Amino acid sequence: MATMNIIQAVNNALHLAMSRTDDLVILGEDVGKFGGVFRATVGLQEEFGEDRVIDTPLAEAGIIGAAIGMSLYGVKAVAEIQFSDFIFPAYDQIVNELAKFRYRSGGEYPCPMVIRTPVGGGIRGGHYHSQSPESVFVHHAGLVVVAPSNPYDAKGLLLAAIESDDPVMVLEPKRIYRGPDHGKNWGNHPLGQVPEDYFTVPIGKASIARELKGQGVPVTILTYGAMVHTCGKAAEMAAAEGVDVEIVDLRSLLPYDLDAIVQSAKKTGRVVVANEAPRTCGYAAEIVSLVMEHCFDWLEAPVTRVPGYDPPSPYPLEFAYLPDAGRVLKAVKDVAHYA
Amino acid sequence: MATMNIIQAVNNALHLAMSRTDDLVILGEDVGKFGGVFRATVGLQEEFGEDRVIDTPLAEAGIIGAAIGMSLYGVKAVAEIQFSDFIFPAYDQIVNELAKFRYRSGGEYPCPMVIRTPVGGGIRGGHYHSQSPESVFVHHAGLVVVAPSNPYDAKGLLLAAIESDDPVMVLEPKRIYRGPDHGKNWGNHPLGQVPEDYFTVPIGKASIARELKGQGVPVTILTYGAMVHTCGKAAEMAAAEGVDVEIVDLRSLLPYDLDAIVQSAKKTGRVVVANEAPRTCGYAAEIVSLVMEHCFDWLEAPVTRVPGYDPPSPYPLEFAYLPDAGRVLKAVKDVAHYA
Amino acid sequence: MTKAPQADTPTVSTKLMQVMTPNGKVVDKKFLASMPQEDIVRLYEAMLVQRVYDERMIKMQRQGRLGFYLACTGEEACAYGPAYALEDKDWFYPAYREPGIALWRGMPFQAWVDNMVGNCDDPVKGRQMPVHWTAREQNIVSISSPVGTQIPQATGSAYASKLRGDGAVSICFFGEGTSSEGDFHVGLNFAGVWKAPAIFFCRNNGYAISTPYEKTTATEHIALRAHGYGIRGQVVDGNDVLAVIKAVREAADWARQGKGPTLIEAKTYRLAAHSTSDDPKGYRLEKEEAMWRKRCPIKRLKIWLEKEGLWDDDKEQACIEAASDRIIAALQVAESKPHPELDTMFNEVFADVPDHLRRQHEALQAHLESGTADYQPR
Amino acid sequence: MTKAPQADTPTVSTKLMQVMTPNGKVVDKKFLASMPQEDIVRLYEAMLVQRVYDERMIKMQRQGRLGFYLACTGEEACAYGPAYALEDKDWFYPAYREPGIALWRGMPFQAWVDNMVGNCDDPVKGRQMPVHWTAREQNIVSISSPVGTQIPQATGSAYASKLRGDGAVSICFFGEGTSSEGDFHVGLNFAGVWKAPAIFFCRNNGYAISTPYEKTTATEHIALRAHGYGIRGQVVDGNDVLAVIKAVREAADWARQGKGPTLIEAKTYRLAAHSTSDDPKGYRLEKEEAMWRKRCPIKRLKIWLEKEGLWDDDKEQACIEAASDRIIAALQVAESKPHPELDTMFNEVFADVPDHLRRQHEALQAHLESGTADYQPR
Ligand SMILES: Cc1ncc(C[n+]2csc(CCOP(=O)(O)OP(=O)(O)O)c2C)c(N)n1
Ligand SMILES: Cc1ncc(C[n+]2csc(CCOP(=O)(O)OP(=O)(O)O)c2C)c(N)n1
Ligand SMILES: [Mg+2]
Ligand SMILES: [Mg+2]
Repeated sequence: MATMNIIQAVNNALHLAMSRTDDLVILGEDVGKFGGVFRATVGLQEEFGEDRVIDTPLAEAGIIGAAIGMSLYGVKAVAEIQFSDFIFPAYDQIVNELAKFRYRSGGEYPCPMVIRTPVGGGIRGGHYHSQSPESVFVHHAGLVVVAPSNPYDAKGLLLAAIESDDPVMVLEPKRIYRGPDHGKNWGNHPLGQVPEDYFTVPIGKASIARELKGQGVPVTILTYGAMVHTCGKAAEMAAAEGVDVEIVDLRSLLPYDLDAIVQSAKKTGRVVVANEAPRTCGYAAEIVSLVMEHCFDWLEAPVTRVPGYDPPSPYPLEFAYLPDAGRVLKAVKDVAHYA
Repeated sequence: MATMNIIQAVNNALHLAMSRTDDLVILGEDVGKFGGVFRATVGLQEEFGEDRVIDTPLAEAGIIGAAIGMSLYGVKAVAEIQFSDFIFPAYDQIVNELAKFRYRSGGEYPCPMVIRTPVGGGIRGGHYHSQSPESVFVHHAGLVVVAPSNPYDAKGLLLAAIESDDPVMVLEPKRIYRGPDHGKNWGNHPLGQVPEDYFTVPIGKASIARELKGQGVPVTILTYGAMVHTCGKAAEMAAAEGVDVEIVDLRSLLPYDLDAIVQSAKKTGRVVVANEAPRTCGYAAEIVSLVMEHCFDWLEAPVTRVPGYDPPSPYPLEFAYLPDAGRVLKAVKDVAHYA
Repeated sequence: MTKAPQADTPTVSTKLMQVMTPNGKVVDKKFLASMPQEDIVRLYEAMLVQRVYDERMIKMQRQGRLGFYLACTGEEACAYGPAYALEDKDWFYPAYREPGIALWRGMPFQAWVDNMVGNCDDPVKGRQMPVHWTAREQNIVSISSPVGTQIPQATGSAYASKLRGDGAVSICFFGEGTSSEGDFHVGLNFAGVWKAPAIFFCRNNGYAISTPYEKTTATEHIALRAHGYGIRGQVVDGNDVLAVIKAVREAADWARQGKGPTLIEAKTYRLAAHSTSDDPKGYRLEKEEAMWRKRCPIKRLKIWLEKEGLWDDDKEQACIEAASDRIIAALQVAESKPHPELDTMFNEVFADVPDHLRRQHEALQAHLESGTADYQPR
Repeated sequence: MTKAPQADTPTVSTKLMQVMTPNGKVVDKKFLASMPQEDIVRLYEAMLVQRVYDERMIKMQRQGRLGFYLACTGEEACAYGPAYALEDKDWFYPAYREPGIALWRGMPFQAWVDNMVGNCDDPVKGRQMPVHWTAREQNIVSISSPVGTQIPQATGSAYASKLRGDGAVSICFFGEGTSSEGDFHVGLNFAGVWKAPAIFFCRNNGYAISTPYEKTTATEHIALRAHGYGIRGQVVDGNDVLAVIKAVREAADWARQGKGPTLIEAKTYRLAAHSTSDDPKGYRLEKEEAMWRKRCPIKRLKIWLEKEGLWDDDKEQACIEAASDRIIAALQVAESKPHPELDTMFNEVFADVPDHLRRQHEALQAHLESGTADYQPR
């Protein structure tokens, strides 16, 4: 066991994976000599050489397109997109090509590979360094999408992604990359205790980030990524007001863990879905619909979203824009006291 | 009044709009000499010249990027993307640029323009000529998205789009482009009675495509585009089984007509949302969530989606894949008889 | 600042590489001599057969027996040439107008026809339109409709083969219209930096559907773009199958020597309509078509073969009839086969079928059994 | 097939255009003579002032007073040259490293500084990071972070001005790293076909963050890409403001004559870090930086100005001090202003605020009033 932040956990995972096979490469803008703008790939080029840790030209469509070709050929790529805000030049390659290769080729050309990209706000990046675009990838079948919230999951999910036979997008919560109290008032992001050896976290399984204490009105929060910690803080505040919160950390956005969602929703009958992405057609809408479809008779209150606001994130007003613990708390109390 | 199909209505609208100002251009692949692969722009280049009706090189990012630049300069563009399946090379220009220009420039550089693109299946196009990608555009604030279901709305909404001060995407339901019974068993798509003169249909307003008859269990269907007709057929079948269906044709996907949605949902308490796009994170999920949030206490049954299946559309199995009247009927009966 | 050119400095040649003129006159005797005569006959036959297939399929489509077809009439040399020139281990990224690659390299003929119908034996399991086949055994990558996406992918495969040191080359096909897409640029630029063993084969057939070359780009030759990526460029007569073979061989040698990619521009002409959904009458002149018909890749080879006594009208007739019978029979077989199974709609989206797709599959199954479904299985 | 070159056939010149060498030696007397001396002094002053601003701002950022900054140190000539060379009616599409365009063309200085802080008077209303300003009055289009998107947009503006026949030119700036994006390709290709009055100004400063030129592309000059679009190409010494002016003027003349776009590649060097988030020590050598410091665009002009008696140390000192005082004062003013109003988060997303955004605005308002919000207005 070692104490790691998410960046260290990612870096550690990449070192382990690269050591296990020669048919694995890392590519992206500034990932080599510089070690990535968030330093997630530091030391890898030194250890594995320029041929396997590649500083690419500045072109996301080229990064993903080339990674697809490598994967088809049998060399798996872990591509880094510097910020998820810059992934859209590769959108066609991802949703029309990567997502569909196995299906459209009758199974002849599967295309397993990994895309790592930092998501979310809280680093004063303005609206071009803060986006949370998960729903526009989840919508296109063929892509696995995971979103770790802590160093342990960041490592375990990344290694599972690299093992997977599917293309996997790993959405890394950049505002908690470096451990506790990065950002403002976001609750605790403890450094994680992470095994140094190889392990995986199963894709498609949620985890319970906070269990019911048995005191007060029970409420479920379904969330993921950095928001898990914001919700944790809200849950503490709610406890003081007689509301007992279970937090389900979805971890895997597609496939999602329907059992975990349904189990918690049926247990409490009161559900809040919290995420950072814009509300309209965001991932939270899908979760609301799933709860509607599978738990209607159990619901004591409308399933309530606490998502990001729709407009692009502003700069100095960022901390008004991002869903904070107070907003989650309000929704939790609203559903707890709904009558 | 004239009898028109959707293509003719679109063509007629473009002729009228182009005549009203010199600062309007049409551009896209094959839109000029050939008149577009669906013939929506036939005759326009002859009338308005090659400078204003432009056959572009084959590059969607170029079409949208250049159209943005024209619009910033004060020349409005109506860009055609040949199939919405091919819009993704322009995704970055649309969601990171077009959608955000007014906001990010403090209002100094608004960017009103129009993107017309055919959507949906039913023409035996396989999964690269059948997509319905509305949700991945609606999710990015700044874009107006409309989806006509008939020749009258196709003309009126397109002219409203051209008048609008916002960027507007017009999603044209290609399988009913040419009038009745195009496709298989899709219900009636009557040719429309359309005024030949200039008129607009207001953006942001739904219409009632079928009213309650007052006999049987009342059910609301919220839908748009080609599915309006599929739902019409389902409604007729349902009537025979004692279910009274109101169909709300949303017409405008963003902004959406919340009043119309809420009014109908509260009236019936039983709601089906039908659309062609893939289920997971599709537009229907947003509508379900809105009904959840605004009508919870009125609901007699879970709001039920009849969307497309998630995988890419197949070719010979297309008519198994697309939501047909039978699937809508089943959902209607399920919510009608929910207890 | 300019360095002296080195032996492995890539050059860009816009001189039309030719082995044989449209009149069958040999202008590159040395290259011709290097080609086994029986191979030339085989190539001729294959192209002729392809022409027959295309004509028959278009007729079938008109009769409503096919949903869609897209011919390579006039451009046969651009598929059969490269297919012949390269090795078994090499990888192919076709566009949609190179069936010849598959047929030459041994994709089962019936599988190709099954794909046109989308039946249960279609290699892509009825999941794509006709003409979007795949052939894993032959290292031919799955075709998709969005044009140009295959270009950076080919760069990636070429890089992977370089990393492994297996000596394979990846060749990628696309039209001159497609060369306007951003993917062209990123694919070639990455390949240049990586000195990837890739060949980018641009079929310049003058049109992108209705859009003529001069509306696609203002450059005289697509091959000139090689300058911008520091890679080799070569213009070749795309209607001269021997010249195409020569150009591809040179490019493959260059690549295998570790010197990087080549952009080949093959000048040709789309004698047919873009596809069965198109009619060129609206946008181009019969005169232009007639001029290019004279430059037909099959015709010129025939003149030469006949002169050499390697071919005659009887052989021609027999070849055409056999091809015609073959394709008609294969289509009948294809039509007699059932649709793909329902589960092909839900499996192979992911490696395993996830729960949410399993639920969708079950719902569809129940719907079909309910008797209210539009779809009737065949 | 090759046509005789015509008077208006675009040419591609990779010869480094220079007016003045790094030592201040004049190599193009004719061009120099065409420049009013007082303008040269003004240009020198402006570049010197810019250098001071950049240095001060970086310091402020280190002190935590700015969230982010990005300097143009060493590349001042690439902004001030074009800003000087073009007319009021012309349109500018900057990247993020050309503040000089705004300051030269009359964007209010305080507005530029307000943007660094994102206060209520920031022209973009605090909606973007520092360095992403806009200046409508000056025809300078809003900057966005995603690189290269402005390239096809500039083509569109150029086309619109051609359509209107107003004689304006659109100029677009981007780095050599950015020239790898697909948008570069589509933007230049469209401009070539349309003969749009556009100038594509590529600042080749050797690096894209940490990525050196040789990992960006294998071509010797970005300007060579002009071949692939049938447009003019010109390499210029980007550290020679007079040469930059000459190159841009020639390109503008060419464009205004209806002959189409030019791709200008300005060879320069990013003396600073990429931004305040970067430290170049990890990826390049001090030796290289030192070599380029000798080629500094300000230094060479100073040598010449002093020789001509147009500048001296006193003037230099006074200029630097005034600039330093000015920016420090402006930053203090900027910091004293409140944040933008809350409604800037919801308005100007659309022309009118739609209901769903109005509801979101109201919810936020209520949340802030509840006392549980993280955010505290300033
Ligand atoms: C991204 C994308 N945009 C548009 C289309 C529609 N389309 C199909 S083929 C074609 C023309 C292609 O021309 P070219 O590349 O010259 O190839 P050719 O058909 O001449 O062989 C177009 C516009 C598409 N398939 N993909
Ligand atoms: C589409 C996109 N990808 C990545 C980035 C991150 N990024 C910002 S600047 C930069 C390097 C740009 O280099 P260059 O174009 O040479 O301009 P320079 O900074 O040298 O002036 C990168 C990779 C971005 N802003 N946009
Ligand atoms: Mg073509
Ligand atoms: Mg640079």
